[in-house]
Formats: sequence, C-alpha cells, structure tokens
Amino acid sequence: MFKKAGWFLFLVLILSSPSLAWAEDSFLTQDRANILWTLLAAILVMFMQAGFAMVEVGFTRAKNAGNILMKNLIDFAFGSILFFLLGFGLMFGTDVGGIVGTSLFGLKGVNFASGGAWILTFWFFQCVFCATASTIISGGVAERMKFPAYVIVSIVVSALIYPLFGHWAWGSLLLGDEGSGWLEGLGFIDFAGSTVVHSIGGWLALAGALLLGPRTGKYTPDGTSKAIPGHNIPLAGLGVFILWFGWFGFNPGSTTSVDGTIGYIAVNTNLAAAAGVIGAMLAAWLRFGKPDVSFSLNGALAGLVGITAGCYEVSPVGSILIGLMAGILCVISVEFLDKKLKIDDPVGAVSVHGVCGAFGTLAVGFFAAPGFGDATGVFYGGSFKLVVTQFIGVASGFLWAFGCGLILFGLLKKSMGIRVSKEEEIKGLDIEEHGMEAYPSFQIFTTE
Amino acid sequence: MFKKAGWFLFLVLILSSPSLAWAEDSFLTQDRANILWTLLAAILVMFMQAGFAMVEVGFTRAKNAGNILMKNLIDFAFGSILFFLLGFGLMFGTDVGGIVGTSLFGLKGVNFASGGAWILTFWFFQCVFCATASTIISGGVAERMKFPAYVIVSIVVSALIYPLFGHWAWGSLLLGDEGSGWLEGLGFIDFAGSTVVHSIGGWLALAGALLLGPRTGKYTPDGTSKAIPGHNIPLAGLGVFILWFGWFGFNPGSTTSVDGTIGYIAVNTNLAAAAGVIGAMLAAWLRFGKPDVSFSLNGALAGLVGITAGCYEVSPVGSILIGLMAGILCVISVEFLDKKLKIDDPVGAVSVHGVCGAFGTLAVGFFAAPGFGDATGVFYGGSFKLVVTQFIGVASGFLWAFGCGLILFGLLKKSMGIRVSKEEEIKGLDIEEHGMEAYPSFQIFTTE
Amino acid sequence: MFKKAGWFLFLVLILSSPSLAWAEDSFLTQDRANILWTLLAAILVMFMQAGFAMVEVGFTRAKNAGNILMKNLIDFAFGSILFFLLGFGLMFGTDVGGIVGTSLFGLKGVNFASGGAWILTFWFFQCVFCATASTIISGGVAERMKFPAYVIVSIVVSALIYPLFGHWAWGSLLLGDEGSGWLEGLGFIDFAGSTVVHSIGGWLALAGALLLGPRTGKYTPDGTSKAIPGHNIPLAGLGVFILWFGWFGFNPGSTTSVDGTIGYIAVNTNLAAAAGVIGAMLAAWLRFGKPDVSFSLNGALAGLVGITAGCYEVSPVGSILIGLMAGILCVISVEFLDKKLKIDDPVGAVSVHGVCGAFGTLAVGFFAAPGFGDATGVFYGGSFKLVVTQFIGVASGFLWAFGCGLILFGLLKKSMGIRVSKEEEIKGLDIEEHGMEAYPSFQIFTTE
Amino acid sequence: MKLVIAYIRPEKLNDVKEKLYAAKIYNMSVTNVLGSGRQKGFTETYRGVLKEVNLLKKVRLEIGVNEDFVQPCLKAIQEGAYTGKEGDGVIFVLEIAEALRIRTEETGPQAMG
Amino acid sequence: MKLVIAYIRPEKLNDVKEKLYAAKIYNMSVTNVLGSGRQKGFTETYRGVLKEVNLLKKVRLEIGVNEDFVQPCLKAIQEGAYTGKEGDGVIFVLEIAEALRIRTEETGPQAMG
Amino acid sequence: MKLVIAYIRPEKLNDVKEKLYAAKIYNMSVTNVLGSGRQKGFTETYRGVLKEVNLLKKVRLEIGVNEDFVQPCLKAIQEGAYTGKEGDGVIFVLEIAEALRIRTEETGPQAMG
Ligand SMILES: Nc1ncnc2c1ncn2[C@@H]1O[C@H](COP(=O)(O)OP(=O)(O)O)[C@@H](O)[C@H]1O
Ligand SMILES: Nc1ncnc2c1ncn2[C@@H]1O[C@H](COP(=O)(O)OP(=O)(O)O)[C@@H](O)[C@H]1O
Ligand SMILES: Nc1ncnc2c1ncn2[C@@H]1O[C@H](COP(=O)(O)OP(=O)(O)O)[C@@H](O)[C@H]1O
Repeated sequence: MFKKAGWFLFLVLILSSPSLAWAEDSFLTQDRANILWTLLAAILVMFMQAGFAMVEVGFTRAKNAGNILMKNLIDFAFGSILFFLLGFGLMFGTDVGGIVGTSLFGLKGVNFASGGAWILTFWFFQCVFCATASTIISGGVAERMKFPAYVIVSIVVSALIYPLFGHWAWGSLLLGDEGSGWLEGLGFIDFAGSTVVHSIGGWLALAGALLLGPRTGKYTPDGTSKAIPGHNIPLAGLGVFILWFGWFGFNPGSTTSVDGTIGYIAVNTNLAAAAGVIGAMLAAWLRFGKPDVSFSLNGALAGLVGITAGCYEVSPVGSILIGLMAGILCVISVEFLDKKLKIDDPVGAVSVHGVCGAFGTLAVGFFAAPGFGDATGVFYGGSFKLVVTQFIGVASGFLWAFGCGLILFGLLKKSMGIRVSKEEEIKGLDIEEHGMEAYPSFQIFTTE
Repeated sequence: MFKKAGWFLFLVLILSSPSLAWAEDSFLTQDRANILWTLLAAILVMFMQAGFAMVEVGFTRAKNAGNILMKNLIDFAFGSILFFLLGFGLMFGTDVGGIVGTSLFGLKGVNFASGGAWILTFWFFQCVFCATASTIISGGVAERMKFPAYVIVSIVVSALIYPLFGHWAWGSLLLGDEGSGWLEGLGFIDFAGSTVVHSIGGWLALAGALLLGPRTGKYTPDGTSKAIPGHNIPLAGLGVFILWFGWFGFNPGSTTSVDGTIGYIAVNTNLAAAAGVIGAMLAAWLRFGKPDVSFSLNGALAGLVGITAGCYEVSPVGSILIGLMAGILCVISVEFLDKKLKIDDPVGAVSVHGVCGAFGTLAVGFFAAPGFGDATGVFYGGSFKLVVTQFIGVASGFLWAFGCGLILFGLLKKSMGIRVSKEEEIKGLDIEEHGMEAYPSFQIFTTE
Repeated sequence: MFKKAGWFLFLVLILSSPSLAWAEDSFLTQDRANILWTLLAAILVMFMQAGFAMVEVGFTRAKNAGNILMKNLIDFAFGSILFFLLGFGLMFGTDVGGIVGTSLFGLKGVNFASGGAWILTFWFFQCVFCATASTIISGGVAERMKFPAYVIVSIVVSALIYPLFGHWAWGSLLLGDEGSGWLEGLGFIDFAGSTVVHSIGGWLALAGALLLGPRTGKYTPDGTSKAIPGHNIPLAGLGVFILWFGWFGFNPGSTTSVDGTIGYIAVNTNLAAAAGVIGAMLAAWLRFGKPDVSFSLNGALAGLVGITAGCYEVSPVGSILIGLMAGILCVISVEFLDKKLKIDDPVGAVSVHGVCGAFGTLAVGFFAAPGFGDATGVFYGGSFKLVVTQFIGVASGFLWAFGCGLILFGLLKKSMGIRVSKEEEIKGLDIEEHGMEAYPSFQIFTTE
Repeated sequence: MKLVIAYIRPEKLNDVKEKLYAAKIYNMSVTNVLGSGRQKGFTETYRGVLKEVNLLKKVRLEIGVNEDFVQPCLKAIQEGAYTGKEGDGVIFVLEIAEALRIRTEETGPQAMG
Repeated sequence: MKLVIAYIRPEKLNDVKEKLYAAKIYNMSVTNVLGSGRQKGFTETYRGVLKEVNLLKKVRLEIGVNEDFVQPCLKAIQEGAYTGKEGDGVIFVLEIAEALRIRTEETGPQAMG
Repeated sequence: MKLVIAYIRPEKLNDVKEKLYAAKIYNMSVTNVLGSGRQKGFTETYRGVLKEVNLLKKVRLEIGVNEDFVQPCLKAIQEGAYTGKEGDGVIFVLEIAEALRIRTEETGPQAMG
C-alpha cells in the first residue's frame, strides 16, 4: 500500500523550487491526468447504479422492491463480467466490416506495463456505461418479469446487443481507425451516448414492456389507464439526485481527457437538467393542474438524457432549450405511451431514455454551436446533412435495439416464459421470487 | 466523445521517457488542474442538494415529504437557470460602487476559446453554492408554505438576494479589482461561505418562519412547545452523511486551485464536523438526559457550517474547538428559538446555518492561526480589527438577508398568500399541492 | 476564498502557448497531484460511513434504527478526534521495536509550510480508514448493546487497537524505515487493508457478538436459529451501492499517488465485487432454493473485502476468481456462524469483513500475478514463503483483534455492563437509549 | 342493525368492493390485519435461516348494515372473496345496539346508510 | 357493558380525545382504517393518470364502557369529531357479553374502567 | 358463537399465540393499535421538546370461537399476556349472531373452527 508515500514526503521536502532538470519526474503527465480524470468519471458513473436502483424502487410498489433492487445489482454484476469477457472486444476490438470488433476479449493481449494502464481505465469507464444501458431495462419491465429470464436478458444485452451498436458509433475510440464502426464513419455525433446508451436501453425496455403486457390492474377492461403509484417517492427523489450527480461523470468524463472542455460540458449538463425539471413541471402543471412530483423528477432525467449527445457541441443557452424541450417531451411521451399505446412502463424508462435520447441526438443537428465542439447545427447555419446523419443514427439505434429486444424477449417468452403468474404478481415478486419482503415489519396496505 | 482517446494511447506507448521537448504537450498545466479540481468540487457540492433533501424530508412529517422534495428540486432547477441569466453577473460582473456587478449576464461576452473554459467552470462552482443558500430556506418554512409562493422566493433569492451579498464579499474572485465589492475591501474573511452562503440562507429562513408562523399544533394555547418528530430518521441520517461528504467539495474546493492547502482544509473540515457531533451530543445528553439522535446529526452540520469561514485560516486544533462550540451552540440555539422566541423551524435551519454561520465567521477573528492562511487571530496575538471586520460582515449579512426576507415574504403574504389553509396543512401538503402521497401504500399514523 | 482565481484567469488568457520558461509555475507538480488524488480518495472512503450506516440500518429492525445510525455517527466523530490526538502517532510515528509509533501525536511538530501539506492529506486518508475499521463493529453488536459502552469501544479501537496493528503492517508509509513495523518487515502484503482494516474490524465484532450473546428470540430453546429479518432492504441495497462506490477510493486511493496503477486497481476492485455478487447469489440459490437479496448484497461486499489486500497485485481474471470465492465463502460463513457456532451477527460483519478479509489476504500469496504489483503468487510459480508470511499476518491480526476484543468487551461487561435489559431490547433501543423513534408515524408491526 | 366483519385475501378486496357496490352497499371500513386460520402460513428463508410466517396478511372489512342488507352483504362478500383455496377467510355478523351518524346526528337504522 | 366503535376524520382525533378526557373516559384503542361512506372519495392524478381514491384515510376508535358512560361517550365523540362536512363518520355501539382485565383478573363492569 | 377481542402488549403476542395453540385455538386476526388505558403513556423528548406519548403501541387480537372455547381462550390470553405491570390490557367478549366461512360456505358454529 501507499508504495511511494515516504518517497513523496521526501519530494515535498526537497522540491521547494523544482529546477527544470526535475521536470520529467516531478510534474504530472497529461496521460496520467487523463487516467485520473477518466477513473474519477467512471466512479461517478458507477454510482448511477445506486440512482437507478432508488428511482426504480421508489416508483414501483413495496411488494416488488427487493426484486427491483436485485435486478439492478445483477445487471451491474453480470454486466461487468460479461463486458470484460466479451462485450469490450466486440465494441472496441479490431474492426471487421464496420460491424464488429474482434479482439481484446477478456482484455487478452493487453500488456499492463506498456499502454495497458490506459486501456484498463478506459475499460472501466466503458463498463459502467454498458451497465447503465442494461439497467435502464429493469425499470420498463418492473413488477411482472421473471427473475431468471431477466438475468438472461441482462447478460445478452451486456455481452452482445449494447457492444455491437456501441461499436458502430464509438468503435474507433480505443484503436483509432483500426476499430472504426460504420456509423461514426458517416459523421454521427453522440458525444456521451444519448443514443448509444440511453436510447438503446430505452428501446429494449420498450420491447420488453410490449411483450410482457401491462401489469395486472393497470388497464380496466375498457382500456382506461389506472395509476399504480410508486411506494416511496423520497427514495425516488434521492435516486434522481444521485443520477444527476453521476451524470457529471457521464458527460464531462466522456472527454476522457483533462482540458477546459470538461467545465463547459458540466455547465451544459447542469443547465439542461435544471431546464428539464422546469419543462416537465410546467407541462404537468398545465396539463393536469398540479405540479406533479414524479414528472418533475423524470424531467431532470429527461433533460440529462437529452443533453448527453450534444453536451460537447452546444452552448449553455442551447442546453437550456434542449433540456426544456426534453422535459416537456417526456410528459407528453409518458402520457402517449400510457394512454394511447397502452404500454405499461412503470418508471417511464422508454420515454425518458428512449424518446428523450432520440430527441437529444437529433437536437445536435440543430443546436451544435460554433465555438463549442466541432460541428455546426442548422440553427447556426450548418448543413442539413448533419441532421440526416443524426437521424440515421437514431433510426438504426431504434431498429437494432427494438428489433433485438423483440427477438430476445420473444425467444424467452416462447421457451422459459418471461412473466410471473398472476397470483405471484398480486402477492409481489419479493415473496415468490426471492422468499423475502423488503419491509417485513412495516404495515403496508397491500391492495394499493 | 473521447475525442483524443486513440491519440492518448499512442502517447502512452511512445512516451516512456518524455524528453523536455515534449513538456508543453505532455504535462498537465496548472490551470487545467484547477479546472479539474474546481469541477470535481462543484460536483461534490451539487450532491449536497440530495443531502439537504434527505435531511429535510426525514425531519418533517410523511404527509409533506413529496412537497419538501419538490422544493429542493425546484430550488436547484430555478437556481441554476436564474443564476445563469442574472445572478452570476450581479455577483461577479464589473463592479459599480462596490454594490453590484453589471456584466456577464447569461455569460454574455464569454469566449469559450480564450479564458471561457475557466469562467464556465467557475460559474458551475458558484452556481451550486447559490443553490445551497436557497435550499436552506425550504427547511425553515417546511410543512406549511404554499408551493407557488415558494417558487417565487427561490427565484428571487437565486437571482438577487444571494448574488448581491455575494458580490460584496466575493466580487473580485473572477475579475479581480474590477469586480471588487465593499465588504471584501474591508478585509472581511469568509473563505467558503459561513456567512455568504449559510447565514444568508439561515436568516432568510428565519424571516420566512417568522412571517409564516408556527405549524398548527406546534404550540399549545398557553405557548408550550410541542414536539413534532420527523418521520424518517434514517433518511435524515443519510442526508447528513451526504452533506458531510459534499462539504469536502465546499471547503477545500473554494481554493479553486490545486495546491497543498486543499489537504489541510479537508482535515479542518472533518475535525470540526466530528467535534460538532460530540459537542451537540454531549450538550443534549447533559440537558435532556439522552444522547438525542437528531441533535447529534444537526451537530455535524453545525460543525461544518462553523468551520466554513475559517477552514483555510485555522489550525486543526482550532477546528476541533470551533466545531465543538458550534455543536453546543446549535443545541442552545434550537432550544432558544423554539421555546423562547417561539419560532417554528422544523429542521433547525436557522440555528445550524444562520447562527452557526455567524459564529464561525466571527471565530475566524479569534482562531486564525499563523502558518495557516493569511490572517492572524486574536488568540495568536492578532489585532482586534479583524474581529470588528468580521462582525461588520456578519451584521451586514444579517441585516441584508433578514431584511430582504421580511420584505419578500411580506409582499408575498400580502399578495398571493404564503401559508396553506389549516385544512390542507392537517391533511398534508402532498395531497393538496401536488395531488400525490409520498408513501401511498404504507400505513401512516396520520394524526402524529 | 478562491484566492488565486483572478490570477488564474489571467494565466489562462496569457498562456496560450506556455514556453518552457514557465514550466515551473504552470504545470501541476506530481506531489500536488498526489495530494489531490489522495484527498479525493479519502473523500470517497469517508462516504463509506453512509454506506455502512444504511446497510446496518436496513439489515436490522426498525425499532433500533436510530441507535444504529447514532453508533455509526459516533464512530466517525470520536474516531476522527481520537485518531488525531493519539492513533495516528501510534500508527505512523517514529517506531520503537517494530511495535509502536511514538511521535506525531496531535500532528505535533508538523510544519504546514514544509511537508505538512502532504502529512495532513495523508492523515485524512488514514483517518477515514480507521473509521471504517471501527464502524464494522457496530453491525456485529447491533440491536442489543448499550450505547455508552459502545462509545467506549469505539474510542479504544480508534485510539489504540486499530493503530497498533496498523503500525505493524503499514508503519513505514509516512516516515519510511524510521516508522517501520515488524509485520511489514517480514514482507507482508496487504495493499489496502483486507486484514489491517476489515479483518481487524470483523474480529472485534466477533468478540463483541460472542460476549453479548445472541439477540432475544434469535435461537429457540432447543438451539434452532430463527430469522430476524432486516426492516428496510432498499436502504441496505443503497448502502451496498454506496460502499461499492466508496471502495474506489479505498483501493485505488491506497496508491496515494497518481499513476497508471490506479486504473487497473479500480478494474480489479469492480470485477471482484461483481463476481462476489454472482458467487453469493448462486451459492444461496443452490443452497436455499431462492436468489436471496440480502446474501447477494453481502456478496458484493465480500468480493470487495476479498480483493482489498491484493488489488494491486493480481490480474483482472484473478480478481474475478477471488471475488467469486469470497462471495461463496461469505454465504458458507454466515450459515456456519449462525447455525453451528450460534453467534448472532445481525448484518454478517464477521463473515464479510473478518472471514473474507482473511481469505483475501491469503489469496495474495496464490494469485499475485507477474506484470501487476511487485509479488508473484504460488499459482504463477512464486514461492510458498509469501503464503506463509500472509498467514502470519492473518493469524496475528486475528489474535490481536479478537484478543483485544475479548479483553475490552470483557472489562466493560464486568464494569458498566454491555447489554441492554431484555425489556429494553424488546421495546427497541431507540426509545430507551435515545428517547425517540426512527419512524414515529409509520405503523410498524412491532412483534416481528 | 348488524355489523358485518369479514377477513379476506388482500388481493380480493377489489372484487369484493365491486360486488358490494353492485349490491348497493357503499359504506365500509377496511383494515390491514395479520391472520392465522386453516391456511397454516408458510416458511421462507432469510439469509439461509428458516422464517416461519404463520400470520398471513389479510384485509379486514367492517360494514354496518340494516337488517335487510345483511344477506345481500354476505352474498356479495362471499362471491367476491371466493377462490376455493384455503385462506379465503370468514365473515362474522354482530348485533349493533345503537348507531349515530356524527354529521347528521341521525340515530338507529337511519344512521347506517 | 358496551363497545363503542367510531370512525372519524384523522385530523379530529385530538379533539375527540380531549372531549373524551373531559368526560372522564381515558381508555380507548385507536386504529388506522381506510373507509368509504357518503363522502365519495376523490380523484387525483399520478403521472397524468387518474387515480380514484375511494377509500379515504380514517381513524377508528374502540372504547369499552359501562352503561352509564355510553351516552357521555357518544356525546364526546360527536362533539369532537363534528365538522358538518361529508366524511365526519359514524358511531356504532355493540353489546359486550363479558370483559376481563388481564393484570387484575377483574371481570364484568369492574374490568372496564 | 363469540368474538373475543383482546388488547395486549406487542412483546407478549408470541407468548399468547403459544398459549392459544396449546388450547387448540389456531384461528385469529391480529392488528396494530394505539391504546390508552390505566397505563398513562410516557413522555420523551425530541430535540429538547417534550413529547407526550399517551397512545401506546398495542396489539389487538380478534378470535371467533364457539361457546365451549370461550373460557379456554380467555385463560390462554390471560396467561400469555400477563406481566403484572400496568398496560397488560383487557379482553372483551361479544356475541356473534351469524358466521359464514367463505371457502366452504359453512355457517354457524361450523364456520368457526
Ligand atoms: N375464528 C376466527 N377468528 C378470527 N379470525 C379468523 C378466524 N377464522 C379465520 N380468521 C381470519 O380469516 C383468515 C383466513 O382464514 P383461513 O382459516 O385461513 O381461511 P379458510 O377457511 O378459507 O382456510 C385468517 O387468516 C384470519 O385472519
Ligand atoms: N356503515 C358503515 N360501516 C362501516 N363503516 C362506515 C359506515 N359508514 C361510515 N363508515 C366509516 O365512516 C367514514 C365516514 O363515513 P361518511 O359516510 O363519509 O361520513 P358522513 O356520514 O359524515 O358523510 C367512512 O369512511 C367509513 O370508514
Ligand atoms: N375500555 C377500553 N376500551 C378500549 N380499549 C381498552 C380499554 N381498556 C384498555 N384498553 C386497551 O388495552 C390497553 C392496555 O390497557 P391498560 O389500562 O393500560 O392496561 P392495565 O389495565 O393492565 O393497566 C390500552 O392501551 C388499550 O389499547
């Protein structure tokens, strides 16, 4: 431990005025700084797992709280291992045909002494991104999905579905041109993953929610939607704050290098989240007559998802506008999904991550501002080509994730079954699937 | 995303022994390091929003939990936008008369390419400070204030009240002499904001609590104070730990630069918090016969608020003493406010932030130690002049914030009204103001 | 505050292309970077206090939630002060006989201006480690121990028991050979404290649990173990995520310097935790028929504790194996302790921290991989000598901590008593010890 | 006037409510209870240790009705709560000596409705 | 001996308690219930979806009293719980056949007080 | 048929259950209540302010039994719940006019068991 501590003390004492001759050893190299920053950002993103867990626990019923928690835990556990063994190689390994990476499985061939320090740090950062994508799904399929089936979904998403799309958009990040995927070749911009991470997760959740069908009691026989309120709003609120916090690793961390850009990316991220709250709150207030707490919380996430693609490309004012629109969009989308499409998404995963992710990615084509990042959007006189490219990215993300989702959930439904029995659903998944209760001593009004 | 990742890998591989010729590119510049540190500190401070939310939720009743959460969320959302549009310019823009800043509104004129990287990072750090000040108020006015009125308070505080006082004490931080306010001109020391942030928030809460009057049932007709226990002490405890954690961004981050001082500032911060717990616990134990949990939790915050002004100026031993006194003071102040002044402050915001903030600011005049920071306190042979200056700062903070608070809450009371109806109060603000319940399925004993 | 902010702005504006002549001032020195990283890591570790508090609160009953919280708070408060006054000096001061440090009490003699910046930062990092060790105990003695007695235990552990063993294993970290303890002299490897921190805490908890006896109702008259479920699994889950998050300060931070190793240490830490979840979940699933949530949560901690000693020495694949085994071991150990030894450890502190800590320390002797860290384990052709040394460390840790624990708890039992009355235990420690309830308004089924 | 007390499965409350409404019985009070009866409870494990749960979560209904509503009320509950598996519960009918509606100060059968 | 059961508004519990104390009735047991009655419940929205809440939170009092305390007891509850708006609740009085105080083994009217 | 209602100390529920089982009484329903009685409550402080707690946490048992089980039932509860200190609680016995077991449609004394 602390292997060089004594030595540093020595350094501190001696080097009151370091001469240039010392410079090589006594200054922090930029690459070490990048490792430090990328690691810190990854740690922040890792903590988003806690945020997702709390949001999903809070927005669902007490009788399923243990199950939801377990799904989030398992996501991250299997996700880490699978992304190590398989996913990372598919995503960042040597490219074949712009479609798939083919090396670095289990980080094979990485020599720690030369270059490996960076690769391992980069792996960790990518791993927590992958875990984010797969944890989004658990919200959409909450309160009715069989645990073993969920474990398989989680494994397939971390090992295959996420990394493959990731390769198309971000494949070159580690090996440069050698790893480049087809989508980035077109000039697709998704800085921190509105599409790559959030939409992919959201569309998978959509496929799951669709094939599972709504929770018992969610729709009356004549199709009227009924509210099934979450059981613990303070925990959901905590979860949103944790996610907001972790997002400062997600977006600014996606530079994977320390320079001035990390500051304004954080500013953009924060302004969009704030505007998302306001947009969603006002939209809900106007539409339903009250400043709904759960929509306002979702609004923060909607703003954050919306700015994720463009945080490096847009101006602070642009971020406010994107966040505001994402917040409003989220309210509309939740209502549309619930009342028109009659798809039951207990925590709003499809709207927040899928829809706002797509919106945010498209918005880059319009809002990308000169003086920030590399692109110029339509609103600043840029060409429509970027919008088209962004649309191709969004559409291919939808087709890939929703398609894979239908196949995956469909196969599982045919084989082992994906939905718990009605009796189990009414009693709660905690008792039947895990043999426990989340709050064994509190009196819970079990019929609500 | 990861725009330079491939390139860094290359660097890592090539630069086994960087020659001096590479130094310009391959070492981290101090200004980038400062951006990195300031950003990280800001992220930590941002997370304090979650801490405040949990403390306030936990220390109030279940029927108002959603409302409190919402107030905290809205604080940060409106605070961010308003501080961007207005507050930052008033606080750090070109000074007029030592009273008010007049440029940088909406960060206008900031060119990202030259210098803007720093300004945006600095903005974010200041923004989360501003949000802290305004979120303090929600605790003092909890469980009885109308939500729309609160939104207006929150906006005015972030846009005007906080930034103006901030300008007086910290105006020069960005533009140097060009932005300097009158208070810092006197030599007022408030390193991280015992007065600027905490007292301002606390005194505003005092004005609000005063004009709102106590919660129904808080005082019997003959004036005896009755306890209205918070409904979820574990959440409050979590909130305190989160705040303690975030404070390591608040205090050490206020260097906004990376050097050795950040370490001892953290040490001082931690020792004061620890001593605050002990002080408050022992005070409560002696006075009321039991080691009260809620006072001990408040004690940590009292210690933290107390050391905030002087964390850069005092020694570790001084920090222990300041923390201990702040912890004791907090217990005395809570009792005094509650039983003598009969002001109902549900979470102790006035005592913890107002009173201990004032105490901590004054303490700098006595405890500032040679070898730490720049000043010398009375206890180390310094002149009383500093104490006087500190007192001027404390007093002007009180007059400003309490005065503005009285006017603001007073005007709102006259116009739209600030207090919910008695019926609504008894039923809970969640149902009436937001149409929801925080724990819809738990049986809650609604009469307590 | 922000003392150099204006100056930095200036720097940013001027230094578009820093010339070498500027290098001394304009680049971040490695020692400052180390201070920054060590401070950030310490902050993360500090946050583990919140994690422990939530895990322990969640895994015990509602009627003792305030008491548990209070114990965690007090641990950190007294721990910080005592480690400042006494512990740090015993641990890192000038060595006498390889047994005890004898200087630096109250950081006396540390001159902030020369070298003190590092020492203070290092102190903070060590302080939060010390607090971790002592907070482990509260879980094992939960729900039945007198609060005043616990305060004394907490003080003695932070001031004496932990620092002394710490000196033996890590004494040289600050002063080099001058501070070296006997155990590190043998070549004992415990990079971040599987033994020094976790096992020590775990064995102390074992002694406490043994001398206190099981909770009322834990064993039927014929010795059958009965389940006493924790009251709030979502909080426990949150706690585990917080600990996982904080561990990225614990392990990578133990480098106390910024270089490439921090990245792979984080990777190892994460993979072991993930594998721990999987190991524990599968073990519980096979053995008890259901994927138990509480075991899976413990599994994450088991994996983390297991990798702590070797995170710098083993490969990612080794980490997965260590984590997997630790997860399985934790399930076996919990069952063995509970059903065979009939020792009542409410949160599994002994198994997770004591047993998995010992396992992890021994595992270094086998798994230490060439290309990572300094040692070579038996599996890679290393000598058995290292295994023997590791065993000596583990055994001496057990003898020291368990022995001291028996004496300490024994003396307290004889003198002031350590166990609350049966009536108090049944009513809950919150009411009798602290005069409060954690959830005064929720209906709690008090007989469960 | 009679007080009908019924212990039913929580998941059947909605069905029972619908049947009662159909029978024009709108007034009732509902409580959470833990019950044991012929359905013997179950065992689960928590951290590998057996946990006997012999008090199961049930819902308790209290309905004050006038004489002519007693039979419809029993029928409605019986139909709504029936699953045929152990644990369906039981209904008791008690005599109410007096009744008073607080708002209207009506007493006797008047107060029921 | 009579068992008085009253369903009242939660926010009125304190007033009722005071009135009962004034009438020298100190013994009672209180439960949380959800009730439906003439007050038809309300609807709220959660995430834009209508949520019907037709079981409202009420508080249920049970008071075992001797004959001569029945009327004062009814009066006290009626006065304390009255608001005049729908939802004030109802009081039922049941006959107690037998009573036993556990600590003293007193039975009958003795056991009540 | 009788309905036995008992208010006991929460910590005594297990003892009472054991005694009841020994008396071959397995059916019961249990509720959390807050009660006040001869045991006058207690005061505690919260943040230095007095808090009167005069409603104490109790557990309420409801047991429907046939005539010949009434006395054994009372005895069992009395023995299990007794501590001799104030707050042990009280038992009421009410007449059940009619009973119906939902699953079996048994009525009257049959339905009890
Ligand atoms: N004699 C009784 N006294 C009080 N409550 C009873 C009685 N019998 C049944 N119950 C309540 O009804 C619930 C269901 O009873 P149970 O005997 O399991 O149903 P079934 O007769 O359908 O098997 C029990 O859990 C209990 O709450
Ligand atoms: N017949 C009844 N049986 C059981 N509970 C009743 C009955 N009537 C009223 N209640 C209880 O009293 C509460 C108030 O009744 P409600 O009819 O709304 O009052 P009001 O008569 O003042 O309008 C109900 O929510 C319910 O809990
Ligand atoms: N007359 C009564 N009506 C309703 N509940 C009662 C009555 N008397 C006692 N109780 C219940 O029994 C509990 C214990 O009663 P208490 O008078 O304190 O016991 P003891 O007679 O042993 O002192 C009370 O808290 C209350 O819940």
